[in-house]
Amino acid sequence: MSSSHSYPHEPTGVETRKLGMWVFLSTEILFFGTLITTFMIFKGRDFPGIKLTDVYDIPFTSISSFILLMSSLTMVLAHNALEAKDQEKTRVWLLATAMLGAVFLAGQIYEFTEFYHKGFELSTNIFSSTFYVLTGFHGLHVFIGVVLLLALWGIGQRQKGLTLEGGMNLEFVALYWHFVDIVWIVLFTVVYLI
Amino acid sequence: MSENHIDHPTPKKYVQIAIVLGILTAIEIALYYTEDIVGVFTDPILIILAVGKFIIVVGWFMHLRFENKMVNRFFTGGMILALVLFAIVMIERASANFS
Amino acid sequence: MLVKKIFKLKNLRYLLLVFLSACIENAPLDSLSPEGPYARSIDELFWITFWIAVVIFVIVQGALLLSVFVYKEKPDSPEPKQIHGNTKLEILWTVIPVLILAAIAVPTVRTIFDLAREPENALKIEVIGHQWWFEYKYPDYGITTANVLVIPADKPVRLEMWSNDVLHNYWVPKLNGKRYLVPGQTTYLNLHADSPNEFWAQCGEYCGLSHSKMRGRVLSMSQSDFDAWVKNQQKDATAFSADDLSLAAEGQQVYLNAGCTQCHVINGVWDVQGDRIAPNLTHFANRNVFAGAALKNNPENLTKWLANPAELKPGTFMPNLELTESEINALIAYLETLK
Amino acid sequence: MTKIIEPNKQSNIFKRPSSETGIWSWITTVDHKRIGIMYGYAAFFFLLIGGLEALILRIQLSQPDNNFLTAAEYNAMFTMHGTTMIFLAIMPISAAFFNYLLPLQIGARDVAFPRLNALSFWIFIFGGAFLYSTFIFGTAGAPDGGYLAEEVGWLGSAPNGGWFGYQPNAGLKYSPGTAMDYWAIGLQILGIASLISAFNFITTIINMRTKGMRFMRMPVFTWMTFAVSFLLAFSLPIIAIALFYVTFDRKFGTTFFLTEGGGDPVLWQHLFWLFGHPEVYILILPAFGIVSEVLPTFARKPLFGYAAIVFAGFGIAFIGFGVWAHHMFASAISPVAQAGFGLSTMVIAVPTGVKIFNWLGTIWGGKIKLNTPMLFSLGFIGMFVIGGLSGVTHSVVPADTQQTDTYYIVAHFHYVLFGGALFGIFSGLYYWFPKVWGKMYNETLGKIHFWLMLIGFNLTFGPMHWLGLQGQVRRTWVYAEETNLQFWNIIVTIGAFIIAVSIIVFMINWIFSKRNGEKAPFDPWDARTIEWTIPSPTPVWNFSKAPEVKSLDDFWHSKYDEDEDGRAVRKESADQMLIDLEEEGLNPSENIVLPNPSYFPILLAAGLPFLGYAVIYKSIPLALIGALFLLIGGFGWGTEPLEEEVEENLEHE
Ligand code: HEA
Ligand code: HEA
Ligand code: HEC
Ligand code: CUA
Ligand SMILES: [Cu+2]
Repeated sequence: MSSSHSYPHEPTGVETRKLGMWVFLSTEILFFGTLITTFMIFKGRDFPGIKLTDVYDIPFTSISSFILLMSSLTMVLAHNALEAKDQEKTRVWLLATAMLGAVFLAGQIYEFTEFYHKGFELSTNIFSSTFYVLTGFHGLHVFIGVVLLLALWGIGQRQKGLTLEGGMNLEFVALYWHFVDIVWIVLFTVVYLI
Repeated sequence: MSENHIDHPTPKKYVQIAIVLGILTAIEIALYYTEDIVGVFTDPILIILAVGKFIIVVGWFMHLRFENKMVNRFFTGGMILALVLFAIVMIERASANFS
Repeated sequence: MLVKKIFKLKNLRYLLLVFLSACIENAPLDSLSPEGPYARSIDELFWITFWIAVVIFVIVQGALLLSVFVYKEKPDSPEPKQIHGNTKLEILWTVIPVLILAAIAVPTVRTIFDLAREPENALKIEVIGHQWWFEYKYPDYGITTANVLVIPADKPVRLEMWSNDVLHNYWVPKLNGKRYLVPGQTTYLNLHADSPNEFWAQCGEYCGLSHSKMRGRVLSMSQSDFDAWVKNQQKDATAFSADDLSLAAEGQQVYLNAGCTQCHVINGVWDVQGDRIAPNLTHFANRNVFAGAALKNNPENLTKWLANPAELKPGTFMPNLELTESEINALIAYLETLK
Repeated sequence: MTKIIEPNKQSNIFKRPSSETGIWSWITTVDHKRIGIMYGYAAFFFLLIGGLEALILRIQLSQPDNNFLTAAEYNAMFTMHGTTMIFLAIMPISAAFFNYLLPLQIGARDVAFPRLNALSFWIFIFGGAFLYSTFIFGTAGAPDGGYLAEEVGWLGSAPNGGWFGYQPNAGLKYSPGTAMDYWAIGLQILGIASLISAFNFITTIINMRTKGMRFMRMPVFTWMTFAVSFLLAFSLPIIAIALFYVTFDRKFGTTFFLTEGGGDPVLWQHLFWLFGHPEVYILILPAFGIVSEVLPTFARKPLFGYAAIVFAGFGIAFIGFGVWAHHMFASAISPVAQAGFGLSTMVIAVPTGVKIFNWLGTIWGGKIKLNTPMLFSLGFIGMFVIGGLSGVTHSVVPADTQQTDTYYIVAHFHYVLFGGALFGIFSGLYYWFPKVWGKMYNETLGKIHFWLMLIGFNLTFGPMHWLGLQGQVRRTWVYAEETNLQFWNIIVTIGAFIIAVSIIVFMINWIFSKRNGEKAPFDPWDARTIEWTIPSPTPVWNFSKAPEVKSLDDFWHSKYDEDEDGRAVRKESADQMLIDLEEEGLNPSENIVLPNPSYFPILLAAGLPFLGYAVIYKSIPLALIGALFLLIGGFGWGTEPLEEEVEENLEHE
């Protein structure tokens, strides 16, 4: 062991960055929890004006939800490929994940513009405000995720390729990505289906 | 680094899980369109399905099942805390007297 | 014997009060001198808790000071024994506080529900919060008034409250605790005064620039006086005829022409009915205070008020209407006729 | 041979910062000790500002119907006083302690993410500066349709909605102008800083403990840091979202909290206090930790009931999440909710009591040295109990409906915040002074500070109990002469000035001792925890080699045995051991790698205020500037390794 390692790290055996990410995700629960709670509280109230159910396009949202769900699969496959030290496959799956995420985002932008044209604007009423802030906040997360994935893909192009150690590693981003996906699992049900 | 990486499932397993997730999603959408059939149970079933998908992704794709228990506790703790607190807020707000 | 008597808890309490109120003869917002059953039940609960807290306080501070005095480092003090803890003690000082708190919790919960219950045969009054004054409506009698709440003595009153703008908090310390006035939601508060008297009220919740000047009065009166008051309130103001040359009649003209009617209502003088953003002035002269009870109702204050309301109540919604001195005098003469 | 490895200076794209002294070395530092010191000074500066605001409040209140301030100025002053004290003074002072001490107490070289740590600090600085820039750029005025007799001066053009910004009063209609925007966005930025440090501390404690530092061997201060980080991590997200709503309401026409658009003002109260109550434990738990270090040291006894104190701390943190609505007893909540929250609030007294009694158990039977840190810790117990007990009288809901929104509440929270948190903090400042500066503070001045502060404090906040019960309402610019409150108000004002004098004494002591104080011995207090096994002032590399811990209070046990009575007996080898330790600490035998300084934390942080201004003034260019900062900072950060490349170089040697 080189001298610089004379400090013991990780008595728990969990890599520090990954641990940090888990802590971060735990607090994300509270972020989304607050948003969902607000949404639910107002969903149950009656207030005149245009409602969410007036603008929904469930088939469309179902497809984009499915796309996001599948991006979790490609993500985990990328992770798996990296564990198998297959750089090539890792990059392919990474790019696939980023693309699926981008498609989801495009879908969301389309959906927002559609709603907007139906007169459902951010400040139209409490339903529209809670809707846009909640799903928009999620969209922002997806966007950051796509950026991270592309950055990883870029790093992977360089000679040394990706590793599971150090730096902004794949596992770290993968956790984030899956989390963004599970949030949507909840949102899809709470916002659209119920 | 951590030795438990070894037990991770195979790609095949992951694809199977994804298929299950897809089927659950299909059931959800079907339920939405057939609300009259299941009636008052629609919403609870939808919620249970969502929770199921949630647990599958967290457990398998995020490997929480294989993770150190410190991490597990932290995440589940945050989850439970959020559920309890926000449930109270929702119930309290639902009982307000609006004029 | 005497010593024992002096040290009886009750006396001690009065001693404490005497000491504390050495410089205070009369504090109209005093929350420790209840004058009605609701406030009294709160007061009792408070004193129970207070004395329990005092006992705990004495024990803890006593132990603290004692340890310091006894175990202060002295030249010959030995090295202390290295004690790491004691499970029995831990259990003891967990369980005892739990018991004490349980003892406080029982009457607390009971009082919460007692105070919240709607009393039978209560007179209903609506309280509406405005920046920065309270409006009162008596739905049973068709009365709208402001600032001074008139209630029958020795009879429960049920207030139904909401706010027209921001949060306010209605508080008559001698009759009950506080309750918020919330826009869009209704809250309730019961009042009950033992006997005819005048009480102070104050807005508790910070509500903007003139929050400190959002005060009020509660006047409790005997049933017969109250009935008479109701009768009088239901009357319209008598309008002066156009050819009346008295100062008050001139004031009425100013009132009608200077723009006051945009915001104020005087029943019988201006035919527009319904709610306005400002206090109803029909029986203005009957109220001993005005402008959120921040000012005594006298010509001097009225002059200042009409000359520049914002000077007295920063942020107020009543504008400076640039009235001349003679217009003001006329208005005051008129307002004084509004009995 | 000592060799501190300087990692390669020309990293890929940007040149690494390389100065070791001077202002740049501080700006680019990622060393937890330097960051801690900067946190401390910045927070103390804000404490002075907040105190100055309090003095201005007190001058206004010294007479009934006073007009030293206008209403607008008064409202701005109390809002800024509360906000400053809580978010810019006490929280960051606690962060200063965490930063400086946490790695030392668990035997680590630094925190888990040193650059994130620097980022937190700079975000805090920019957040504070942003909030205070309201005095220059902010505007405030009468509500829509209202009138003011005079212009709002610069003093009044600060946020004026109270530190809990109740809606809708703090909304655009009733608080026009930009001042409340500064408040909402300023708190948002400050929240990000705290959230980041919470992640950092949690990971540090879980993953950076040295050999043998099991959880149940960690010093109590570390435990409390852990609990506070949990509280931060789980409560800040809630207020962050709520502040988003406020900003949206004010800037983009939404109606989350406005009845007119179907919103709900009471929801804001829930969201604020869901954060706000955990927040008050965020403020007090660090002090609990400090006191738990100071008492055993100066009583020369181990902490009584270590495990109980640790669990009680977590009990408080946990129950602290379930009591928020006790701030809403008079609000529009049902009697069932009142009863439920009243009971849960009472329960908090139990774990707190456990702590108090264990502290008493610690000093009981000890050999108590009454120096300044100890005096402050003892004062802490005495004063905190008063505040805690008045807290219990609030939990009696009907009684609280009389007390709420009066000075009785103001008395309660100053007893716990000042008599609790601040006394604990002063205790810690004196206690670790020798460790940080390598000098001793002046004991006489310290004692003068303590006694003046104790007297001033009680004169200030003691009578407030009475004033509140006599009907003086909070946040009132003037009170009527007929309410007969003037006498005690004058006393209160005098008390506040005595506190100010005591703080000046403290500052003189600090400045003088830091420059000319006696050189601190290696282990001045005969202390118990491992941060005292390293030389004072702490060398940049902390421990010259990773320590190994065999028990709780490891350092003490290496100095003392127990005789058959259980009394401590100094080992014969102790003196030599100390000499060896110092020698070793100053001359590490191994190569030491320190994390590199970096420009990027401050660059990244500098983007946030621009984004804030961009939202307030709806300006795209400002947003682009802010985004540019974030981009450069983020990119540089991502491509600049912390220390890995050096490690690799070493391995090839
Ligand atoms: C450091 C901060 C701090 C701490 C530690 C506390 C501690 C407590 N607080 Fe306090 N509180 C505030 C800061 C704090 N508070 C602030 C800032 C506000 C006002 C916010 C605002 O409106 O601006 C506030 C307001 C506040 C309210 C709302 C009042 C109102 O606005 O109407 C209530 C109500 O229940 C309350 C209760 C308590 C209780 C029960 C505790 C308990 O934790 C205290 C427990 C301690 C003890 C009880 C003493 C020691 C125990 C023993 C010796 C054991 C034996 C005791 C018994 C059996 C009783 N607090
Ligand atoms: C930790 C928190 C903390 C601390 C330490 C203090 C300290 C003080 N507070 Fe604080 N206070 C709050 C937190 C705190 N406060 C909060 C949260 C509120 C609620 C706000 C709201 O309602 O929204 C409040 C409200 C509040 C009010 C009620 C205002 C109102 O409701 O209208 C009052 C009134 O007296 C007051 C007084 C004081 C005083 C006199 C001090 C003194 O102890 C201050 C002592 C410090 C000094 C005197 C500084 C020394 C200054 C110098 C030596 C000058 C040198 C200066 C330079 C060189 C620049 N405070
Ligand atoms: C734009 C609205 C407006 C106009 C115009 C206006 N007022 Fe007012 N007035 C108010 C409001 C609002 C209050 C309550 C202010 C407060 O107490 O904070 C008030 C209060 C008063 C009061 C005290 C009432 C009470 O019982 O507290 C008097 C008297 C009064 N106005 C007289 C007048 C007269 C006379 C005029 C015309 C010359 C006038 N007002 C014009 C809005 C107006
Ligand atoms: Cu209304 Cu304060
Ligand atoms: Cu609280």
